[in-house]
Amino acid sequence: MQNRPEKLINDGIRLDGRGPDEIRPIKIEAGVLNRADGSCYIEWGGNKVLAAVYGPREAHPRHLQDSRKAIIKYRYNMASFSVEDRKRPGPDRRSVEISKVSRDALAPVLMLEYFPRSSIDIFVEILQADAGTRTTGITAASVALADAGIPMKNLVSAISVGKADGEVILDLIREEDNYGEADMPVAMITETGDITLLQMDGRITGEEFIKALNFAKKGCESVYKLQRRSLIEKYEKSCSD
Amino acid sequence: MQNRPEKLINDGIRLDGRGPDEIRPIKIEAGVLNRADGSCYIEWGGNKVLAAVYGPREAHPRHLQDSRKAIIKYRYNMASFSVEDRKRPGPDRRSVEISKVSRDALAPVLMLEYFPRSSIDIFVEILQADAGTRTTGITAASVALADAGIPMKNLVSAISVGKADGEVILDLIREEDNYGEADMPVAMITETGDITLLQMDGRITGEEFIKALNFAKKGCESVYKLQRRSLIEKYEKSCSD
Amino acid sequence: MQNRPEKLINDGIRLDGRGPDEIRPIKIEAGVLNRADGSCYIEWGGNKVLAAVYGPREAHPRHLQDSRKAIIKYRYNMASFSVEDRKRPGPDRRSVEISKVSRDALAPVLMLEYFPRSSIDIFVEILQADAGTRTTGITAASVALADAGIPMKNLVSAISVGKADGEVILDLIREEDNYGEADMPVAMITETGDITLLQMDGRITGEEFIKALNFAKKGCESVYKLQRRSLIEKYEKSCSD
Amino acid sequence: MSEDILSEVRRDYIYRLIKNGDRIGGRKADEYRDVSVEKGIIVRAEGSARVKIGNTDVLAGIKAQIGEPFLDTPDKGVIITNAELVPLASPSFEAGPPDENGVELARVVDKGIRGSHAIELEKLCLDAGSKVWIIFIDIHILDHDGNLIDASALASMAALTNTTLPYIRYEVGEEDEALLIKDTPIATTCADIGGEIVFDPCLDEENASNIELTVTTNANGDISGIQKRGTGKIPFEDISQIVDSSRRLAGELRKKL
Amino acid sequence: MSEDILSEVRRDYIYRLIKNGDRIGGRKADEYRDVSVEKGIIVRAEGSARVKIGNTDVLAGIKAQIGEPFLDTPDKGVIITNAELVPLASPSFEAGPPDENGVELARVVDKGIRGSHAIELEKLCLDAGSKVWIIFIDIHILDHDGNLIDASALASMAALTNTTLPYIRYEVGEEDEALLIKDTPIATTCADIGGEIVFDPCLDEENASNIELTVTTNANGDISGIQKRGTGKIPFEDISQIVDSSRRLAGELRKKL
Amino acid sequence: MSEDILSEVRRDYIYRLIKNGDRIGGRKADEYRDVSVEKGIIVRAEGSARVKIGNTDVLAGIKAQIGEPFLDTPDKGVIITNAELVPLASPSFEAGPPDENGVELARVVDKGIRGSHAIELEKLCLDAGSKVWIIFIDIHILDHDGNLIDASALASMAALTNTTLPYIRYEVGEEDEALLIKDTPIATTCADIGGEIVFDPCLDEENASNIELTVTTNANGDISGIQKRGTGKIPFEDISQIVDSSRRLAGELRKKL
Repeated sequence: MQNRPEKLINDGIRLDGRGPDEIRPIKIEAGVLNRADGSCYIEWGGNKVLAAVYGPREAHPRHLQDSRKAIIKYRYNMASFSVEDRKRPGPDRRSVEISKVSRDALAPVLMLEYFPRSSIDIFVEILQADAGTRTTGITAASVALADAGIPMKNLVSAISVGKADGEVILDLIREEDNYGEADMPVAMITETGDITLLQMDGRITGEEFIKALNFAKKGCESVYKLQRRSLIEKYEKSCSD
Repeated sequence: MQNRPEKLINDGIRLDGRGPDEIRPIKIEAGVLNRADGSCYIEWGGNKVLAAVYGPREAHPRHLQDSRKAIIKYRYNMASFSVEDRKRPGPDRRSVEISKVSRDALAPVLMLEYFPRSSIDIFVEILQADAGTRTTGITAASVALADAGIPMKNLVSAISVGKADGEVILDLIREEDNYGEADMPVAMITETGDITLLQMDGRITGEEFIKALNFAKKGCESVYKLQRRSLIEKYEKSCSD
Repeated sequence: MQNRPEKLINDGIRLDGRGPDEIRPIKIEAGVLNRADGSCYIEWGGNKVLAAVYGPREAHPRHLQDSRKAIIKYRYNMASFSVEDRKRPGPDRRSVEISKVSRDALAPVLMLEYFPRSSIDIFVEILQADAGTRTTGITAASVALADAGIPMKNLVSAISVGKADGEVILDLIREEDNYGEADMPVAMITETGDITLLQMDGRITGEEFIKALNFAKKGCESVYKLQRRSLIEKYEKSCSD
Repeated sequence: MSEDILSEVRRDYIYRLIKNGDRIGGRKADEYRDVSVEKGIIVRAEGSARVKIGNTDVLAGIKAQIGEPFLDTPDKGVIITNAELVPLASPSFEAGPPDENGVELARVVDKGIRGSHAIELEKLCLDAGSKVWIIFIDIHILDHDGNLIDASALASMAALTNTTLPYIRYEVGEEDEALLIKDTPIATTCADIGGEIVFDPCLDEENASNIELTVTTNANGDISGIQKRGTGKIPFEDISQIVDSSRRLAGELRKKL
Repeated sequence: MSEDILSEVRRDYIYRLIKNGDRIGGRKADEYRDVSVEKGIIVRAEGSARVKIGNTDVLAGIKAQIGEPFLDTPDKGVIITNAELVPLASPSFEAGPPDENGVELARVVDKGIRGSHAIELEKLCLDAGSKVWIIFIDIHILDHDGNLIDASALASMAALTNTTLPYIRYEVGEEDEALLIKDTPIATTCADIGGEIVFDPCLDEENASNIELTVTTNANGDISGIQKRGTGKIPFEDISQIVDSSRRLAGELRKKL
Repeated sequence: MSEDILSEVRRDYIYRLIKNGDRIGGRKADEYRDVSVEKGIIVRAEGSARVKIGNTDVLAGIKAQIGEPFLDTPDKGVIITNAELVPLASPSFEAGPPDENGVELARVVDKGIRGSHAIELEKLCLDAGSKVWIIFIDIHILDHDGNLIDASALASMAALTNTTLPYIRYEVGEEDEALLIKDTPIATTCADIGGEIVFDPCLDEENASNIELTVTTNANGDISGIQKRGTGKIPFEDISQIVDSSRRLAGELRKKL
């Protein structure tokens, strides 16, 4: 429906006024839901994402149980009204893949062997989408896991990098995602520098790839600080309640 | 396809010649099927409805079992050829809702705690439809439950009331349902006056609502007599066999 | 899309040059897959069919287990690209029926009582289709069962007969199947003369039926020899490895 | 467990009866239970019929719609046959989309009608390539005491002979027209019980048998469908005699239409 | 097991409280928890609203599309209401297509709006028989602490009053237009707990009750929807008083729109 | 249980081998098993290829249809990639719609082709907004011994280079035309086993690893797809060396096309 803007980047300035390696405004709030064991709400640019964690609880159906460790379930779900053209409810191939890679992005930091036969269930709802929903989801899920008190070695932070109008850019918006040349979501354990999610759609040169990866690292570091701060605020608030 | 008749009610006389609070001819026969534990066939105006009951039998899959009482399953199903525009086989949202409220309409009279871990399965097939199929189904299911020898405190009787051409009417036909202002199915335990199903679609005033409710009560009383008679006939027949 | 050839049979000669009771070239190879317990690949005219057998292995889900004997699962599946108009992946009514009758065609020769609570799983993939895929599949599955070392009383051999341009013919090709008058797949235990699959689509006289049945018997005898030879070749090859 | 034992006892009983040349209800090997055909009972359908064979009870309804033809047969109407083995009819039927038994039942009935050319599909074409009659044959099993295929096929044919195409409702003609029926395929089913062939098996007999053969024959004796079912095998030489009996019994059933 | 005991203890507690004329949180029998309505929070949607009733949290979004009308109402637009009881909102919700509770929730909200004629479907027709607005009301439950129907119905109405039809995006007009709302149906739900009627039951109260009644009333006091839920029964004579209370409470909730 | 122990033993064995700089079959860390590509084996398909990498065996078939373009790309053809992990190929595959592994496999192949612009979608447009070629890439796994993605991606590209669009059959042209291929993206996959990176992991190696990285590179060395799989993590500094090896190995595999 919408037409492609003539230029996505103008003299190094992007459509929303950012430079190539700047991130959008991000607001993270931990512990926003009552029913869930842990939760997190993030507004990240035009994205509005809610994550909830239930567990560790008995895994069911029983044949899914692992006698040596907890299993993780991860469900990435877009609300029907989160995108311009209404999304039909229910999983599609894209959300199945995103759920899988997001689950694997969080697995490395979870002490799963503490909870045999259990399930740690992570639900991510995309209420409004503006590019980078899977990385926003992982970022929110990581905070929600901490909020639920699930034993973790570290937080996982995630952000998208990519390429538009020939330039490597950090934290794509919708237009850059739709009309740009490449999109590369990355999740990291910032403290150790380990990568837990890496995907790339589109086409880039080897050099651009390295540059993008470094942008992502820098971005994840910023995200990590906001995640930590949200947990501190939650803790302080719960103490003062 | 069909056009709305100019008037649904003419000088207090409805399209099929009835007055506002008259019910259609009803024929109830208990024990019409061989395989089922209990059954009932009803012709109610243009409705032809068959109900069968199986159970109490072991509830399966096992995770549905309740260790304190029997569960009830209720499946309302329209035959493809029961309506003018062929109905696709299988449940739709309407039949899912009707099955739920019908099940709950019968629950109050069943001694479920007698049969822990069991299931009482009720199947209602609408072979021909002419408005009021859910109430016909509940009425038939109630007789089929008695025919199956399931311990019951009472029979449940059901009928639809509503509003057409500005008048409150009892036991709607298809045209009144399609082109009228409101449809209100009601199920009752006639002997105690307790209501076990109450729904209303459409729009009515508070006064009309009270009037409709009283019509329904009167209607249910008539239905109750026919239900009892069908069971007596079945009993007499089985004695003389 | 394609048009019907003016004549399917010309002076007793069929479109591919065969006489009425001749079979197409058939190549059978046993033991072609590594992962499966037994397997077989057949090229039969324009058909390319792969069969694999797994088992006896524990039947699951558990409620399918039979405490007295093994169950057989049979899945006939057409690859999307096996036919001119792409087939949507997944079972349709035709493949459900074929799977059922094929399973029953093999059941008589299997010593199922040797393996209580087990499952013998047969998977048949039609990679390219040119009429007679179900009989090619049964023929391949029979060899794959033997290759898997499943105890069998006999091999089952299968072939299609039918009628086109008024003549009874053996081993139909696609055009004869599409535009002919009748198609009759038959499976037999050649050594005993017992029939284990018999279906007929179309219309034939009683006399034609008897003639077709005799054609089928003759055809199955030829197929049986090729099945045996493929197993001998496999055995010799495995000895020389 | 007790159910298993019970069914084994029942199987043995049936088996011994038949071995002695006897049958439940005293029937002969090639004798059908009472057959009744009641047409036109569903006014909402374009055609309908209820068939009872003994305690087996089947209702078939015909609905007609206007729709597009298949791409490869632009000048032909469409027949779609569907069977609902609703759980009301038997404790062994489950709710949900048709399982393999339901699919097979519908397909055997469908192929018998189609093979016989009972309905001229060309006559169902209103506008080649764009507008044809789509005829739905919906089979609803009400009570299952064996031999569902014969009852379903008979109910379907009876319903078709009772069908009027609603030209007026669909605004494609000025008069409704009866559906033209050119042949009357009849399915007859036999079961092999311990080597004996009995026709019209009741449910207990079906459970005691591991092989059934359905043969559909036409008014002139042609065959328009065969289906072997079950995990058993049939001796080659038995087939032609079964077909002959099927043809004769179909002749009797045909009179009920 | 421990969960069973816990829930029984909780039920008993609720029951005793209410028998003593008391309620969790000190509410009166006909008193709602805090209700907040926040509109227009999803810019991607044509309309949206988030409603909190106590800890219950529901988001409704409206999407509009151009499509074909139903065959039997060629001159009317279409409303489709759908509820997602996503597992994020409650440990008792499971992923997958809506179960009977989700279906009932959506249908009760839908019928309340439809019955009230809040939206004139004729006004949604762009070209009779071929082109109408299809309005999707999507209800997304975020946090479940009971009384989902009232929260969902309120969120849906609030979102509709906040909806602008995207004429420009669909190239069917030169200006976007606010959706015209002609009435404001409000659903109010009560539960019977040990014979006492309490409105706006929280989740623990719902679990202690086996009967709920939802009544949807309009600005002028008319009723545009009733739904009894649960396995219990309601004395005939109680009904009219419940309807009166519903009407009064709806008046208060309506002010939040 | 015994299966669990067996697989642990196998994992340990693989692990020790690799720690000693060795591999099953004596391969080097960046050495592929034997790779064979056989094109054009399914005449019913518009294009096809069978690829074996060691014991892994994959068949890809291309079907073309005429259809409507997507609304937001009216002047472009459509590519749809689907993978069938049929239970014939592995005891761990189950019948039914693709699970998350099947979905991921198809999407990784699809995105590699799409990202590389190997197929000019504009060239597949016959009539903007109404008529375009829809190209189905169907991947059929026949035997699973690890590294399905590389085999599937190679089979898909080989099948595409073997594809002729059936203009005549669809009556949209007077001659069939070979599908134009502008680049040859090649996927290469490595696994991390105890900190060592090995390419083309066989099934036992995959089971001993908890991290795999697939990199798709083009003829000129550009990257057109990356996918990390598995529950492990990759040190930041390892990535660029993996990409370099991938590029080099892709060059060798490309010669097989």
